[in-house]
Amino acid sequence: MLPTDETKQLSFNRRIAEGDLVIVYERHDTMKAVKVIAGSVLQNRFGVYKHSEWIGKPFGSKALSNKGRFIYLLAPTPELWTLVLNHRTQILYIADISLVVMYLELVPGCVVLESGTGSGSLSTSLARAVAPSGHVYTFDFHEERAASAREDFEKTGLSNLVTVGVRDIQGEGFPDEFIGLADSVFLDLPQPWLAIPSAEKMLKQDGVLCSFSPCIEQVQRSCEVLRSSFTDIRTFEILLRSYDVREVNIKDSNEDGLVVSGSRKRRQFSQEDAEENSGHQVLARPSPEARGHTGYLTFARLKCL
Amino acid sequence: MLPTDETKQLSFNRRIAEGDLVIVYERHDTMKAVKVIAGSVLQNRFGVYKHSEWIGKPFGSKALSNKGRFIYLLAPTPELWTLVLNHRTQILYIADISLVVMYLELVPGCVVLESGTGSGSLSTSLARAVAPSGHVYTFDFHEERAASAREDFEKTGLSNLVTVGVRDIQGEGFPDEFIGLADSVFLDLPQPWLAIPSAEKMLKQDGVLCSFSPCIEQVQRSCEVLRSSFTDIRTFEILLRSYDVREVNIKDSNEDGLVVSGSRKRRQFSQEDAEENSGHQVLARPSPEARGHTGYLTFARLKCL
Amino acid sequence: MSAIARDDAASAAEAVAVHNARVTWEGCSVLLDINDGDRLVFCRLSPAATVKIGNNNYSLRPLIGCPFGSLFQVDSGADGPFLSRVDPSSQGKEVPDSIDESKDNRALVDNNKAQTLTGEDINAMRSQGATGDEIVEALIANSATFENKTSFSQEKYRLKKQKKYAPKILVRRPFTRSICEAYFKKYPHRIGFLRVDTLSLLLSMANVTANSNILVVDTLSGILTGAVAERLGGHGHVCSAYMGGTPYSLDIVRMFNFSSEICKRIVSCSISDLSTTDTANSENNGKHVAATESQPMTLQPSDMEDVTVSLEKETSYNLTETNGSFNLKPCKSSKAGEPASAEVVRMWKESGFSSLIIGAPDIDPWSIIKGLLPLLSHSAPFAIYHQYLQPLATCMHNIQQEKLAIGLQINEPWLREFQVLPARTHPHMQMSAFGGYILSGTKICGSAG
Amino acid sequence: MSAIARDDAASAAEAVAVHNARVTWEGCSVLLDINDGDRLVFCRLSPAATVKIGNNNYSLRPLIGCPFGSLFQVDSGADGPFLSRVDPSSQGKEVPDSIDESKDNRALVDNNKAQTLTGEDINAMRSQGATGDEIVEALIANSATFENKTSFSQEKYRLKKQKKYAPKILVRRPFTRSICEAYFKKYPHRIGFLRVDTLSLLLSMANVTANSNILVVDTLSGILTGAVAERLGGHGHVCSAYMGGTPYSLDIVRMFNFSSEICKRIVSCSISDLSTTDTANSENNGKHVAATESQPMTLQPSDMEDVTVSLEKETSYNLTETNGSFNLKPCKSSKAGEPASAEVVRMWKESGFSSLIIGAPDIDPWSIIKGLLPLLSHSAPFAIYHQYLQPLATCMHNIQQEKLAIGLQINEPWLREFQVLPARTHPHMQMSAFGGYILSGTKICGSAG
Repeated sequence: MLPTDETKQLSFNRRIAEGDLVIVYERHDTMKAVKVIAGSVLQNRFGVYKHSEWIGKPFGSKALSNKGRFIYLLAPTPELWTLVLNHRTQILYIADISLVVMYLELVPGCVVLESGTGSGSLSTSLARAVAPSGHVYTFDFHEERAASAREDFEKTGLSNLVTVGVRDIQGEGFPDEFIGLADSVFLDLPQPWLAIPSAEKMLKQDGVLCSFSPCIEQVQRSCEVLRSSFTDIRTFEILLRSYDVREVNIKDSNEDGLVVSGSRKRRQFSQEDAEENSGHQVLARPSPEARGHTGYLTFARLKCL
Repeated sequence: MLPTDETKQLSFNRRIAEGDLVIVYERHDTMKAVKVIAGSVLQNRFGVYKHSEWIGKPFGSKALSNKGRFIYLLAPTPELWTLVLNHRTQILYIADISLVVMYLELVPGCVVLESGTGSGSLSTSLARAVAPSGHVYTFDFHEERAASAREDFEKTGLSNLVTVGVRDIQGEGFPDEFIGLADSVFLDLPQPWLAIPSAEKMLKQDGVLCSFSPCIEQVQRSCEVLRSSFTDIRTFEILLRSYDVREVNIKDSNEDGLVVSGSRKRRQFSQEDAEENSGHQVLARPSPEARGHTGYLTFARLKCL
Repeated sequence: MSAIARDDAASAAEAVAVHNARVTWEGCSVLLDINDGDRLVFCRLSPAATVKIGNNNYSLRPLIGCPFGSLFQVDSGADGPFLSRVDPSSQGKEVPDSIDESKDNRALVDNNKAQTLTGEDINAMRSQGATGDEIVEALIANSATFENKTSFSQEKYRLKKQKKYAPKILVRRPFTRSICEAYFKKYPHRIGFLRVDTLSLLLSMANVTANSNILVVDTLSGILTGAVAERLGGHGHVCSAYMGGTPYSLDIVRMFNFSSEICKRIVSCSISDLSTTDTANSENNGKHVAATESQPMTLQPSDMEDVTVSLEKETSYNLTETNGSFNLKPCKSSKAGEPASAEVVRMWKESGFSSLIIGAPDIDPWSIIKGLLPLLSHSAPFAIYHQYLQPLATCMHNIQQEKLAIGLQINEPWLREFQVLPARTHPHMQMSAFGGYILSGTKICGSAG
Repeated sequence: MSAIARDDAASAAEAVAVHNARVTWEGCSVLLDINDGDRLVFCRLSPAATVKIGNNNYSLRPLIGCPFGSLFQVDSGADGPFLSRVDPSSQGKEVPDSIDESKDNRALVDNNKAQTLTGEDINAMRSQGATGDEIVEALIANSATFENKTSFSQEKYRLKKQKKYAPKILVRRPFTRSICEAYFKKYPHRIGFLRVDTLSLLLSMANVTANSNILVVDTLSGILTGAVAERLGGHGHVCSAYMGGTPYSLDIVRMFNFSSEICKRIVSCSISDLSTTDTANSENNGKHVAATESQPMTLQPSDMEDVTVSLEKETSYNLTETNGSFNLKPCKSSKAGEPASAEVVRMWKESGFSSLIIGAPDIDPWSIIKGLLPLLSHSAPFAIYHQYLQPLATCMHNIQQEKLAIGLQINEPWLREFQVLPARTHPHMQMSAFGGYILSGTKICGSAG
């Protein structure tokens, strides 16, 4: 997924090849990750697509089904991956992810610790930020979840940047070998306050911790614990509002009905009048339904000694 | 302020008279309530305005200062009053007020209890909603605050609709004479949970209580207490975003620089080019700074027996 | 103030008896909230009226004379299941007090084998007169996994079964609050996506209060007109102005329990009739309109409106049209929306309207308001609702350029609801992200006045 | 994984030493946060550099070699007051643990008589070598009203006095996060009101990562360019494209501590040079641009930038311009923004850019992007920041009509900060209500490619 491997870099000359991961785009809300295998096919409600026909095409191309319906074949990015990955847990989305990466001050070469791994949605973006020389060490309590995450990082080509461990971070803390080596720590745990003392030990001075929690009580307890060794403690919430763009017909009101005062002449208002005075405009308005809450993001910086 | 008195109703023929309360409008953020007294003057940075020149003008007229600068003389409304009243406490603004009036299901004739009175910002809107036959009984702990509020209701002509009492509602509860008579109760108290058992006794069945609190801990404690005798417990937060409208110059990019490919001819990009290609458009964008929080509004409905 | 206060309060309470009634009556309109908002049904109570829940039709007769806010459940009787009022004292807490952190759901496998009670067993219980609550308890007792669930999951399980086997029907008072919320949930397009907080702002910004004359342009099925009429309480008028020859639908006004006194104050008038300066002519016009219109909108069919709402997106919503109940008297709302009398039109022309609210999302706001501002009294406030920002921005700019009003503002309310539960407090995970925009201002006394 | 993990981590940590340095050095850029955000000052550390706080100039020499995140205070020495590092172990709790609900401020009258210590007394203490903290304690001891205040008010009083008499200076690392926040607070117009969360979204949406070639149109003083360069870490290129003959200012890039390796990867190029299909010509063009431009923008004056911020609206902000310190070596950023070499331009033309970010609020987005999309590789993502919705809506519509890209979305981030304190948790009472809009999408492979 990342251009660390030069042959995978986007380019006018880059062609889809056997073994590539492609994002099959039907609509903005219907996408799927597919590994290209010459003999394989993709089947959806629009028909059957042969992988062999995809090979050799540039990324971003259309592909046709046997019924003539088309999809687009996109190069994977962490953003697209977040939309297609298997949800093993509640995942983080682009707004939270982007703020986390920015506030954790991640740059190439950083070492970052994460728990839990969950569905690996954030890990992918963490890896992108610390590539090519940094590393993400991510831990999950669940053996199977960790295994699935490892498979995913293999599939997306990130396994050289992300190491998945199985560990109960709330109970045991992070492994001692990371003491003082972490530039940043990210916690997404039901009782984050239990893991904070360990996170503190892992961080370099002035390193940043982030804790993601859906409930305010979790934030309250975490902040209480943070105040002893951390500074610059800040809690945020971020939402993303999306807008629908469409060509709308906002009619001019019937001038007759409005303006001709005192005159006895009056035409019946008809649909035709409306059309006559109408103006089609391209307008945007917020989408009516949205994610109302994901979680609170609490950031804190380790005090310098 | 309210059209209960027919002579005070807005009309094309209504003229400003001695003793009227007018809202002097300089700009949308510079307004002032003034009582018209024939011999009096208003002085501001734009000069001196004689009240005597206002008398006989329609509301909504311009008035000129001795320096020729003008202001507008508006008829008072609860919304304008909220913008000009003396802040004796943190006040409620239009968004919270409107939601409270709607969710308390106030209609003409209702009896509503309120504590604390504060600066009387909400009381004014409660009175508007229950006029002409209903009544607002509002209580404040502070003797002086209650007295100032009474003066204000006198000034705005609402004293026949609002009665101000001095009482520690958290400590003593509402007076027993209102038991079972209140259509709605509004609480804006530091420890609202202390007043909820009394509010419960005052309400008619299916009557609605609202508690306004800035901190989530107050909401948490109130909700715990509410759950025993109330139903339909709902907590909201409402903010108002305002938009700035202006004529903006969004330049078309310099077509030369963008499109002429392969050509050796290239003009220097200059300011004139930009002006030439420019389009002045009327556009709106959110005002950058806003009130980020006022308080949480918790509504609850008394269970029916 | 005690003695006087008591008298005042008591007499005030009496005066508002009908408009603010707290007990249902035969012929009154109610909003049935089935299973905590899953379904929302407007109906008019009569001995013959019924509501369909699941596969059964239930008579609404038991609902007549109960307090608004009463809760009903399904009981089994000799003549089959019927609606019976839940004893409020038996109502338990709505939610568990704390989460049990020690258990989690890892060990649970959710397959159908966890439940040993079959559909046939349940039907048998039913025919033997078991109540819904008893069936739910039996289901829990026969669940192999229930005991191992966290208390949070147990509660979820109970609620799911309760909704299916022991539905609860809450009798809500049809007030602007509940009506607007019901439509916003189920048929937002009918009310132009007008959210209840936005509506509340329109009413404030237009200074709606008793003894006013409020001009509205309401293409939102009458929600605006109804909300204004509720606030007027029969004092003053709301005039639903329309362009062309046909008044806009006021369907939603029928959902309110308006007395005839209030209905009489809801009138329609064409904008051209309001705009003619010749009052003698306008008198004729008023009659002319009344004569040429087929029917005021309020006499249309659709007597019971089923605003079925489900949290699952997939569920199909079907509008139940039940006949018979609505035409029973007292159908007080039938007079709402009649043509404005010549007398009242003349009064408006002489005095001007107290304020103006426009809710007409398909029409360019500037093209409407430029003709209506002259009809407002000096210093009258106005508020325009719209779903798009750009037309309001242009409208505001034009009003400014022509110096017709001051205090112009475009606002957008942002409303958020919270879950407040011990250790689980957070904003709702889904929200209505958009309540529309409002342009408001105050008309000034200029050349246009 | 323990042993290997440790080695990996250690070597990774070494590799990033300069870019991710955690200790200041002579010549490095720092962001001084004075009194918890009241003032924000960028400066370059040198033995000669000073910062003015109150009426005194303080040498920045003590700051050289301290960890980022260190806190400094004013101490009195033989040669007058100087900055000295606060012992972290002595730092107290930031806030009181609970509110004292039993006291209130009713009895307090706030007049000047409450304080018996005069200005002269304080000056006398100062000249006798009293520390700021000692002066604050003396002020509290001599306050007639302090004891009667609630603990919350006591804390407020202490804080106010502390800011005046015992200012605290926090040495912040100039990273995209802190730089963007500082400009947004003090000079939002310089960065086109680009909020830090919006910037973070642009970087995600444009898939910015090492080994990429990112095209930016950055009229936001270089904040975009700098943020991209920080993420690239010296691997790949960021190309700041400009219209006409003059590159856009990259002033803000100087605020970062970029190594020369990173600076070399920040280049400028005119859009016309990128758009020519004749690569032979473009080589000349590249040189031509370099020759005709007076200076890359990065060599402008204004070496120390005082982003003074105060919570009181009334305070006037003045930009302190201090000379002398910035021209001292090693001024590593000076190479940032040089003209793109012919070689790299040819590479971009052959391969296409990895992605595109546009931050040019004064220019119509469609008029820019229609010319730039062909320069992007197939399937490359792009993101456009703008302050107005309507131009982005039109742009999105046009891109759709011409089938240039898919996955088009207009988003607006909504960011809220909270006060989390015992019994006093709530969102901040003031918020930035607007972070701008973003149009994003993915270029598809069509006729235009």
